[in-house]
Amino acid sequence: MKKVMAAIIFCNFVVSSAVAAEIKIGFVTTLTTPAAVIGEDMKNAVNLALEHLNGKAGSHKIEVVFGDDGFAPDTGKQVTDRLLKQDKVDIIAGYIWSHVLLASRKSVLDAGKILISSNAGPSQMASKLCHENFFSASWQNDQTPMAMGEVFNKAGIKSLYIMAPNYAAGKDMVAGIERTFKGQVVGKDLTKWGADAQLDFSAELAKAKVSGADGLFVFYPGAASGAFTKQYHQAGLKDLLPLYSVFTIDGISLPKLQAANFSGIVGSKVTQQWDPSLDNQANKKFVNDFKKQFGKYPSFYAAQSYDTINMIASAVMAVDGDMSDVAGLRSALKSANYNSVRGKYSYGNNNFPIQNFYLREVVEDSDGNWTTEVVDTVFTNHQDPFAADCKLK
Amino acid sequence: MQNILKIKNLNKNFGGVIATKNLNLSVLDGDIHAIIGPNGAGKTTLVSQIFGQVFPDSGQIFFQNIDVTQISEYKKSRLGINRTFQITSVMKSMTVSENIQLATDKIRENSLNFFTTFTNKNYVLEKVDFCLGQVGLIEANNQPVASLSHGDCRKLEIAMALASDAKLLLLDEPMAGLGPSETQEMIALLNKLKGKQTILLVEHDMDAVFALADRISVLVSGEIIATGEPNNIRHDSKVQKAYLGEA
Amino acid sequence: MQFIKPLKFFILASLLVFPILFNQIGMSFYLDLATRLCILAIAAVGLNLILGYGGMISFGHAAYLGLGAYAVGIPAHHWLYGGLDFLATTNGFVHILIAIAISGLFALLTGLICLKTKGVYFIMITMAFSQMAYYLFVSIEEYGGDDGLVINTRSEIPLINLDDPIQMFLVSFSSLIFFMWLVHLITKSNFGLILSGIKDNEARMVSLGYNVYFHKLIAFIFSGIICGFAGVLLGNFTTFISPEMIDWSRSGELMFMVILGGVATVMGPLFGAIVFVILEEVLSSITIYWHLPFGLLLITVVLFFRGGLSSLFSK
Amino acid sequence: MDYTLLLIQVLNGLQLGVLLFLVASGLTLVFGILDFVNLAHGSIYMLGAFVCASLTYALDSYLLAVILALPIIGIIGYVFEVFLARPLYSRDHLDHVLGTFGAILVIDTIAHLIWGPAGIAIPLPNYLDGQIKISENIELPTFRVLIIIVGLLAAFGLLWLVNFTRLGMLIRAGASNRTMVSALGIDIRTLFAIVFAIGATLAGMAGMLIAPITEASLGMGNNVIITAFVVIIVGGIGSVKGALVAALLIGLIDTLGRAFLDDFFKIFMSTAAAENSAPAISSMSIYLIMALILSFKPNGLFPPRLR
Repeated sequence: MKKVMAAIIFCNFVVSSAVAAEIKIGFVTTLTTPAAVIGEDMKNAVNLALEHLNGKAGSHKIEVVFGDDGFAPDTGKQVTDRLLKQDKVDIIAGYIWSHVLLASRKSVLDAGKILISSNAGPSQMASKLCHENFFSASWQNDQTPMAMGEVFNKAGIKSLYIMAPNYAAGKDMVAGIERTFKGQVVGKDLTKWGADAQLDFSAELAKAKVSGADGLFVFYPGAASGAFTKQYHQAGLKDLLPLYSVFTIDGISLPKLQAANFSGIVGSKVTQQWDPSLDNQANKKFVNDFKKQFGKYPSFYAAQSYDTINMIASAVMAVDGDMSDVAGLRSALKSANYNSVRGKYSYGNNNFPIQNFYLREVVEDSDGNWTTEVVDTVFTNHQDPFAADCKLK
Repeated sequence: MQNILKIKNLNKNFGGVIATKNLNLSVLDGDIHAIIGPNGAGKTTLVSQIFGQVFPDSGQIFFQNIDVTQISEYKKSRLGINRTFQITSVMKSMTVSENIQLATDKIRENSLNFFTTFTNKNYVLEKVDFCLGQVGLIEANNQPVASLSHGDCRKLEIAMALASDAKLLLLDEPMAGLGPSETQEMIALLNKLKGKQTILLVEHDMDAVFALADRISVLVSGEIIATGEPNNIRHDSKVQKAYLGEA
Repeated sequence: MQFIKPLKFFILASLLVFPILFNQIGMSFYLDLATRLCILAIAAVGLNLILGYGGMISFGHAAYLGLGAYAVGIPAHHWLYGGLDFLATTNGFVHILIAIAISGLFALLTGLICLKTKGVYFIMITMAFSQMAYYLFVSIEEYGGDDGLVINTRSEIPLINLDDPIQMFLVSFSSLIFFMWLVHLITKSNFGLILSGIKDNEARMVSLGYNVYFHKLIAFIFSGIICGFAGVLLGNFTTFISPEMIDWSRSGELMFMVILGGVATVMGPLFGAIVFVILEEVLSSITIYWHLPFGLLLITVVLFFRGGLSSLFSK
Repeated sequence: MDYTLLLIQVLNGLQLGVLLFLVASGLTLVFGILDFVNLAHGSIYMLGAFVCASLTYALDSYLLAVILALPIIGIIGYVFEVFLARPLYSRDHLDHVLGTFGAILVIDTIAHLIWGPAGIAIPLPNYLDGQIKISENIELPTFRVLIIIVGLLAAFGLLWLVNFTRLGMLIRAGASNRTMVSALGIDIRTLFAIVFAIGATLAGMAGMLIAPITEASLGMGNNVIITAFVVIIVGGIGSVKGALVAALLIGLIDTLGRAFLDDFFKIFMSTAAAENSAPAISSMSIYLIMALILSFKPNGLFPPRLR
């Protein structure tokens, strides 16, 4: 016991004396459980961003400490506390999952630090729980399905069957689609989520099939996406019940689906605020180098993580490395004055982005790999519907 | 003398197999009353019914004139019927003393005493010493039961039965598994109790039974075919035919 | 009959002094670690009462931790956001009372059914009930469902400020000492003697005239209440509660703390919690594959150190 | 109610049930005969899925992969028995739980190291990838029908093995009386190892059958192991027949609960409340059933006669 304690003290002194001059970013993501596939993509993108920055923001070295949330809110909160108290990071970023972010939020904000979400955008944190020190580098959960609802209206789809996991983001996605979709929702299933998520959807798909809906709208991120897509394919629903999804078919699931040859999904459409084919300098560099280094297209998680690091770097430069100047950091972040891979965007009063949403289609690229490309712009400079409920000006 | 235990017209069926058939039995207060019978005669079933682990199909059991037929096991024990088992059954991980403490009424009556080391400590410890003295295990007081020999475990069981102040003690084959010398010790021990303790003795060892019993009942195929003093039983023709003759 | 031997006293003293020392030199993280350790150790002490001393292997004790934590979270939630006025409070004593009442009631109701079964059936049915509690909280949207509930205000207790990490730690530490002492007393009492008797030979205890079912039920309720209290501390410590904390794997962790430390010993649960929490912390900060050495260690302990870690000390 | 939908859901429940049986039967054999609690049984199910996935890509054939993977899993089960299970037989259940929990952590992490965190999708040959028309308006995915058939065949095969063969007789005898089997001159250790390997193979087979539907993924074993335990507890530990009945019962309850509970709840509560509580209550249903059955039959539906 004493020895262990002594060892811990020793390690801590060594580490803390070596890194005193650096800027430390805590990055919370999922590195274990099947959802780690997302976490690794994000980690790769973060490391790529650091490489592009030469590990520096101006003259200040940046170091990223990764934390594993284990796909569970309480573990996520625990690891956030550790990053704050043990690793003494200057800023906390990351978070794939809305419920993990909601659980961890208080620790970071109570410590007076800046919190940046690289993915999760729960409605609560856009409205009554909004905070001047919290920024989203992604989107508010409802926005992407809202864009999808708009697509449905244009395409003349009258009735929908909806499936999503039963957690914060799943509920937001459902709410989002219902916000803009003008037709009728004929059925809805919320399935078990978390470390032991439900992966066999036979009962739900059978219900969807007989519901007589014009389309099936789903949200199954990460490891569940492959399982869902396969079962949709095996159930022979392709012609009966066209599939529309958000955050389900992405750079992570596409290579796997291609390896298993589910050609049915080529041509399917999704909405997103970013796409590898977006034509801007930052995006081209990011996508090319990512492909070169990791042999596949980056996912939107990767794009947002890449943005997160660049966004932080821009703020660090603005305050010239003085991380105690929280007000300075805040105004620098709020200006979004960096080269985002999604192109130029701005922040609303609740610190969520006001940005474009695109309709993307799954295609085969010139090398024969499956990817997506932009076919239409659904929303231009779209702000999330919760901004008005946030007290911030 | 009066009856301490009276059984009236007891019947028990196990899926068509008759284990107890119209059985009547009276045990007199203060007696050592033995039940003998060939294997499969229904001795164990009878003991289980008296003690409450098995309930009879019909008939009644009276203990000190109280109908205890349908009373559950632990409650019968509290009324004063105590038993030992064919296969030694003691708390092996505990000490000899603790085993006997658990058998005393003062521990049982204060079973919900959570926070103090046990009440009536002196009373209980004196009782432990007394009972261990009776069976000659006083030396083993603080030894773990696991370290005792088989014979000593059987003695411990008798000591536990004594500690419980049982009015009726059911001894289910106390000589089972004992060597010749240990059997002699056990007989001597039970002899010491003769007259002080009512005992219902179920036993295979005929020498032991005839040396100890005041009265003997013979059980064959679930029925009592004879009850009487050892000498009468020894010379009873029915018994000789059904049991001793074949043994 | 000595409650604490010198070596053990030394360990307890270190557990008290070092975290505070670390905190004073700016390493507040270790204070948090020690607080978490104390809280989990209390739950392990509670579980040990029935698992170690009573031989009832409960695989569902995380449910009581959860119930205790929700007993803080739900009143605090209503206090902040309105609704259910009779519940809305931040008074710590009320939280503790609710936790004790609810966990006691849950133990009573489930115990009535669980204690009819034995062995592995008992293990599984206790797990089934805790899973039901898990899904119950998942289904209550008002309290966050799957996403959990952020506890915005800690329990208020006169003279004590739980927002101060040192006070939070001291409260947890002294509660741990109190419950270790309490369980020690119980196991040395008549009731404790009877409980050990039941663990050893249930049939014999019945024939000695003990109402075994009733005594087991009492121990089961006691154990649940201790874990419920630990839950109150846990809720105040993490300021967040989610159904995930009730999941069967958490019950498993509690069990492992007890077995790792050594069942039916006063210090066992504490040793188990110390080793568990520190290993988890040290290993997981080294590698995300920390489950591998951790698993190997568990297997090694089982195969080669029978009787858990406290058997190493008692020699 | 729509009877076509009901029938489809019953078939879906049947499919879940037979998969549960494959996992639970091995568990109940090992539990009933060896008196060994094996939490790591689910990890073997997961290994079955991963090994099959790797082989499918290596051999370019799902069927060949399954045929080759089955004996591999059997051998893994045998090795597991010799090194971890055997030394623990004489210990109590607590040690079994702790040791095999350690094994879960080790096996899962090794799988993470070998196959990475991403699941592996298994492509099916075309003739298994379509749908079968069962009647005018009932269509089921071919592969799910195949699972039901294979699962039922395995179930009846196992029942036949246990009830009508010499090995089965020894297994049943070993469950009730170890010394007697030893007295017959049978090496009880080999018998136990064979039982263990059979159990592992069945669990691995379940993993291979589910993988083309849900992918081979980390943690899939831990999801199934608890449900499998519920199955053997409800069925009665050691009873293969009980495991079959309970697996089908629980498969049906789980599937039908997911399918119809929200519509049922909507009868007496608001739509929003029904949509929120139905998923949780249906997940709870199997535990409710277990608690209910155990409170009336504390040793399960088919308690073994001798223990």
